[in-house]
Amino acid sequence: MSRIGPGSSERVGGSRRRRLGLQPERMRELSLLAIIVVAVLAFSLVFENALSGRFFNRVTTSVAITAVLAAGQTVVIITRNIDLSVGSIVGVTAYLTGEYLGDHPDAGLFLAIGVAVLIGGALGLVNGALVAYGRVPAIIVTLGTLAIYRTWLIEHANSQNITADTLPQWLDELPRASVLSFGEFDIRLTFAVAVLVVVVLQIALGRLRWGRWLYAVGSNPDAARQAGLPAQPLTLVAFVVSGALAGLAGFMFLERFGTITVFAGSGLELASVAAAVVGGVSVLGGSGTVFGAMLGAVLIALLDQSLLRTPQVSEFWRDAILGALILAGVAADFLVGKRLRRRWAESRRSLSLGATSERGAVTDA
Amino acid sequence: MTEPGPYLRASGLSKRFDATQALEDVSLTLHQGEIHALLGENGAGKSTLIKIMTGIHAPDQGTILVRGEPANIRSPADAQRHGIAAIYQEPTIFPDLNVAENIFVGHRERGTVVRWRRMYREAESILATLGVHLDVRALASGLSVAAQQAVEIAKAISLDVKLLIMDEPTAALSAHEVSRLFDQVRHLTETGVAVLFISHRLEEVFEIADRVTVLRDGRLISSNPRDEVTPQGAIQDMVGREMADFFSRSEHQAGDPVLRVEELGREGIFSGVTFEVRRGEVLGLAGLVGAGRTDVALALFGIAPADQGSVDLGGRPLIPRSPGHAMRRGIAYLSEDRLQRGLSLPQSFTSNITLPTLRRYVSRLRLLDSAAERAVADRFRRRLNIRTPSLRTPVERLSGGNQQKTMLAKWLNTQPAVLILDEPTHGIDVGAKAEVHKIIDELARSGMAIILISSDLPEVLAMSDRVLVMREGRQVGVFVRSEATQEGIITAAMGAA
Amino acid sequence: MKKHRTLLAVVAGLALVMAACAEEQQAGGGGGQAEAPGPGELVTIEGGEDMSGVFIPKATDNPVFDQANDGAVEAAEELGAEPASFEGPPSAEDIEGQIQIMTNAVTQGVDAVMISNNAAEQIEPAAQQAQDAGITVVSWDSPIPSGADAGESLFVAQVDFDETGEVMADMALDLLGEEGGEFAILSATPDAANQNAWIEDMEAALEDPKYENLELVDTVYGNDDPEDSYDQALALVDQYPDLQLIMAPTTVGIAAAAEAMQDEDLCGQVLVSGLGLPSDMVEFTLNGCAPEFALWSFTDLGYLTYYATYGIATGQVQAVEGAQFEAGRLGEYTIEPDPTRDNGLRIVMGPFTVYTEENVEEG
Amino acid sequence: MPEWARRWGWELLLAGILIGVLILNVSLSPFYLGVQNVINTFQLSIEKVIVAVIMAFVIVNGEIDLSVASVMAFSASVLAALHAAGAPFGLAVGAALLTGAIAGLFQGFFVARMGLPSLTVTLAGLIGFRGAARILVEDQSIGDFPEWFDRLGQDPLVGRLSFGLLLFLVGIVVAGIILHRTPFGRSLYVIGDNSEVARFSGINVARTKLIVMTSSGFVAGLAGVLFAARLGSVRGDLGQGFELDIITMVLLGGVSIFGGSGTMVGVGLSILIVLNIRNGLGLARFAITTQTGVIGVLLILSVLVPNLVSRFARRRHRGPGPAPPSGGRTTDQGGDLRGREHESQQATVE
Repeated sequence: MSRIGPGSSERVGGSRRRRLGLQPERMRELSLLAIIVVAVLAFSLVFENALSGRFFNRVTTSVAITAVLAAGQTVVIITRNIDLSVGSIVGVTAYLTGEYLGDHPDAGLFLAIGVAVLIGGALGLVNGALVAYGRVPAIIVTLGTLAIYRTWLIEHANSQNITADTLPQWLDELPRASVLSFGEFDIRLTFAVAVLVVVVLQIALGRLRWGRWLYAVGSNPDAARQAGLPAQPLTLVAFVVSGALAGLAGFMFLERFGTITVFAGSGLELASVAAAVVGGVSVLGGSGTVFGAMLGAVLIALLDQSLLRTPQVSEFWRDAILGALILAGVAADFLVGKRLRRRWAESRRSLSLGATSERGAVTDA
Repeated sequence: MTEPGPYLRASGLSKRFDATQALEDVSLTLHQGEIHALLGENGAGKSTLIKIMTGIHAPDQGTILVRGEPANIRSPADAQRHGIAAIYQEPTIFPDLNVAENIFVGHRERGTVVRWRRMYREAESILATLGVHLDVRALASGLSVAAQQAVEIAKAISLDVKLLIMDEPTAALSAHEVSRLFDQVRHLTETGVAVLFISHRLEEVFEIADRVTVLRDGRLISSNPRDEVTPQGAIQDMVGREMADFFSRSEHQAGDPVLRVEELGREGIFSGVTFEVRRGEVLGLAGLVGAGRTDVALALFGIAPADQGSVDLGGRPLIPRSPGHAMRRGIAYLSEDRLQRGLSLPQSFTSNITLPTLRRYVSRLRLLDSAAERAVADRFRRRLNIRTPSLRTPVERLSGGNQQKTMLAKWLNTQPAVLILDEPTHGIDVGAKAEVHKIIDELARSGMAIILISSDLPEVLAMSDRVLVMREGRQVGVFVRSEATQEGIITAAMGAA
Repeated sequence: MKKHRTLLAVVAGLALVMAACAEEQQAGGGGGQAEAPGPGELVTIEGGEDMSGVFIPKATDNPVFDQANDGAVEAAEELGAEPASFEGPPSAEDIEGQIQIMTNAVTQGVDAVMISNNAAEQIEPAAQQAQDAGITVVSWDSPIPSGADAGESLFVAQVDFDETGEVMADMALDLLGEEGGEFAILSATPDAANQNAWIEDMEAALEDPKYENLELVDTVYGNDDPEDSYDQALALVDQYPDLQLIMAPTTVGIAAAAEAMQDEDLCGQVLVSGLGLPSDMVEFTLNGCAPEFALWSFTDLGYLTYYATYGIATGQVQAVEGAQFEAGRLGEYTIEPDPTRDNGLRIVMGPFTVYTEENVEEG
Repeated sequence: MPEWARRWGWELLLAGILIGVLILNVSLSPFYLGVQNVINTFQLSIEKVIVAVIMAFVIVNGEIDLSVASVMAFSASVLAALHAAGAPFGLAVGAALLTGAIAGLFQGFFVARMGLPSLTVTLAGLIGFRGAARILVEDQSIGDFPEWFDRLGQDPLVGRLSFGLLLFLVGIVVAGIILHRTPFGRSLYVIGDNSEVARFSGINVARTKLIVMTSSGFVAGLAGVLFAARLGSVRGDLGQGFELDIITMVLLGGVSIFGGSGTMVGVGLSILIVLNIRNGLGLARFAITTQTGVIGVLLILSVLVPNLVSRFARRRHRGPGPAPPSGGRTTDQGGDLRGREHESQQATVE
């Protein structure tokens, strides 16, 4: 009868179930990969050079910024929060870093990145403090700071743009720098950096104690408190990471576009949330991977770039498709979740034959 | 194995919340390897005591010594450092983390990097010492409550806990799961862990405890080795009155059948439930928690509709599709979960009472007539003797017993033919309990058909005309009042021979 | 208590209605409309009177508009008037922003509004309201479509729009040579009135046999957004392997396209030209990504706008066809009907400057 | 604190702030006083304030609708596209209004029937409906509406009140009555506080949420049509970013972001505050972006201040009433708002 007693060695979350249990994330990533491949093939029928190295380079360069942002966004969403301010943080850091480089042409690459990351991290800290210690919901805080940071930038810039000619020469050459080349296919430095960020974060979230705690806090905040996890500092850290990565993205933005207006980066907050959600990061917190978010970002960039090159479909379809993708992502997330809950209920029944179904039964109804 | 001896000694603990003295001069000693049961009515101060020990509240007065050293426990983390951990009725697991992570998540000393393989190995070995076999890589969201509780105990072991506080850990478990849990607890005490065990189920307490302590009104009433305590004595200590005071049921005569239920069932939840309730009759639904009693009620109330069998209400067939539908046909259901399903806490006393029947209080323009609402609420306030500062007071400011009566008023106001009461006296004080019983009796006398779901066996026996017993989703017997005994019902409910 | 709540809402609502219905129309301010000389006479605009004004750019995020404001401030100082308040929406897509500023200007009772209209007809009700209140409304850079019917007194055009098409066609010819080749246009937004007029004009100019080898393959829109323009430019290159030139009649588009070509090492292959701001383009002109482009002076445009507006608002100039006036250092102008609109008057400022590596650093 | 002060504390505070803002405005700008300015203030934001009224319903109901600005653009685009395609204008208006309702219904389906969080669903809507608008009008500006339509949006209808303003004034009064004086309104509060309680009280939660989300879409669509009339033309980016002002108006009005509390009087007062702040700053020649930044600050403060106040109050005064023998859970976590004391109440029962 009992399946967890000493006499019975039957496994409650048996190995079959384990594969099913852990699988959703992997499944999600695999299916995203499949969708990406199918999309590339489909677009290759529509316009010529979808399989060319050149197109590959276009997609990878344009995905770099969103992928970095989506990685940061993932960290925040895992803790059951959201960061809508990243678009403005990108703008502020791109602008200020550009200004800094204009004033200090001798500053090197790493110093410039350091400045950008520091500024971004500081802005993230403000968000994090308000959410973790002020206990204002993240959506409110970051909707507010989205406006506030942008306003500050506009005031600060006094309608002066950062232009390419004020920037040091090495910055101009950065977008063309490749780490590796296979014929026409380049791995551009920016893309390599984005991949590096994703890999590092993926490992950190998977293997660092604090990484697992971030999942724990998002998965069950009450339990996290009872387990004595530092929930508030963790939330703060998540926002700082997101801000710092937005700062890095701001630097990438600067080196890519050269010209920075006070509206640089606006709208990227939605793209990053979209990438994360499409990539299987659960908006309920506690689950999802940075790698999935990266795939989400790739899919979105692929759509963007392909639609620009598909004369039959106007590029204006982009946002509509993006909205549909998010909805599909969330719905898939929930259907999986629902199945899990149902399985849970079943396992409870099989354990105790009708015992404790009182709660389970209602949630199914 | 550690030497037995006092692990924690609390002396003179007091805690005050505004006007309420939650705890007054309580002293308690918990020995290693001993299972110490803590008994008390709701509001007796058990939770406050636990919260002080786990660092959630600070005591106003008193000291705690751990292993003879003064301990300043200010946070759950402090408690953890002193080897104190608590397990609650609803396990606090992380559904998105796997079993091994759930066991080790609170560990701070395990380094910055998670070493998965070692963690899995250690998790497996801890679970093995408990005699539990779980896949340590499975996500916790897929586990049963019992398995989750096993994970919690494993977590406590992994933290090298020296004092494990278990707050009603058996409330959501089946009988078999409870006995497995007790095996696990005994494993623990053999290694010298002190256990503070809180339960409302006396039989469990007497089965497992080495020592029984009773709190009442924030004071320690008695603390004796189990062998020197009898259930009756413990109950008297808890309530301070004779048991006979509680239950009153006047002479009465049941009328015509109102509700007839035949072979009712819901796939995978419960099946084969057949009964009828007459006017003026109280039908008790007994069984262990989780035996499917609430599921029957939810089916009748249209929350989780039945998919087998038939229901006949007042001579007409009824397939309740939704609570609104069931209500319109004259069924009312007072939920066991007052806070999550019963009352809207920030809403006023009046709005809570009129909530299901709002459409009755509209004027010509279909606007709410608040005077009429208040009149009704006031009537119930007097009739049920509900103490509320005003009719507009949010119910969150009422005491548990008055909240419970408010809920009762809310459902009585729907003027139901059949009133289903699910644990109507759960978590309220003794005085309020007696009042509720009196109300039930009056309602039955006035001709209402009542289904009473209760885990409190004496209550069921005293109040019911007939008792239907369920076990594991099935109906296992119906006892008429004259034949019903505690032993008979328990035997049926537990399926024990 | 509930009753009170509703009552309060009703009272609040009623109070507002009553406040609104009562009270008379607020009197409009505006400069004294003295007897103005008729058409034909040359008026030299002179200072002395004060004029309060608002100078509204399409957006505050584009430096060209700052230059325009610099010109306006310069003019105000010459005329001894208080410089106009420089207020604009944050982005050119923010139509409501301009409407709000125009509406507030009425409330503030200024004498004149100088606006570079960032939309189409949307501004007209507010402009009409302004004129009704006695405010002189002059548009510059981008006109109000209904002109005088919507309260506009005058449009100060930067260049003759007919000239723009030819200038662009000439630059294309110059860059691609006699043998010609494929080129594409990267514009601002599809509804940007100026750009559309210029593109139309260029297409007309291309009919001339001397441009017969120039083949316009596509027109795309970068929405005056650097990132969009950048992506669009690259998409053009991918889509048309034989593309040799991107012509961008917008300062944002041309800079973004040049940046994109530079980033992708395409400068030798695909050239960029169009209308650009010298300070944005120096680098690309010198390194050959955008060897040649054109623009007019925004500073002068602002200067002229202020002069013309001042003349009209102080009654020295009548906003009628044929009126002539002298505007400080820029010399003489004659008000003429605007051929691009049904009922609008305009003055045309003057020629393009074509920038190459020789003069770009001075610009 | 007397009962009425406790109950109306937030509204009183808002009234105080409003008076402060008015005084400040008068001192900042000599142009401020004047009926036309009051009318202009509303007229310039008429779409926002109309949507704010329905947004109050959505948030009281425990949901949020981030998509309103995009739905406005979508339905206005339907109007414009149909008009440009030569459809009868009345039909185009009808279709536009229907579009808003359908967009709301669509999102409502996911929220109410599938139980997805409205935050995400409407975030998808925010992007998706904007995209749909762009598909319809691309980057053009479509105008040339019939004269009467433009007049409806621009000219006064009764006295000096435009159609939109009248609609708003009538709307907010009706909305206040519905919210506070009807069974439907009461059920919104209960659902927002605890939807299980509502369900167990016989309220059809899913249907109520569907109605609210659909109404939100419909009103947003209506606002989109009004916007088209006021501007005389439609572009795909119409209304972009409006959600900031709209949500600020509602939350500042004292509607809890977690649902279940707030009054229409509060929302009305906060609408006046937000409008007057924008107006005052505009008249005092602050840039539009500054105004947006100020609104952002206001949004955060409208949640932060009550949080801090209630935390402070709780520290001084541990849980009111006969509450907790067992005390409240630690209050160091969770976004509890404005004395909703859920936590300490939880503890009333063990």
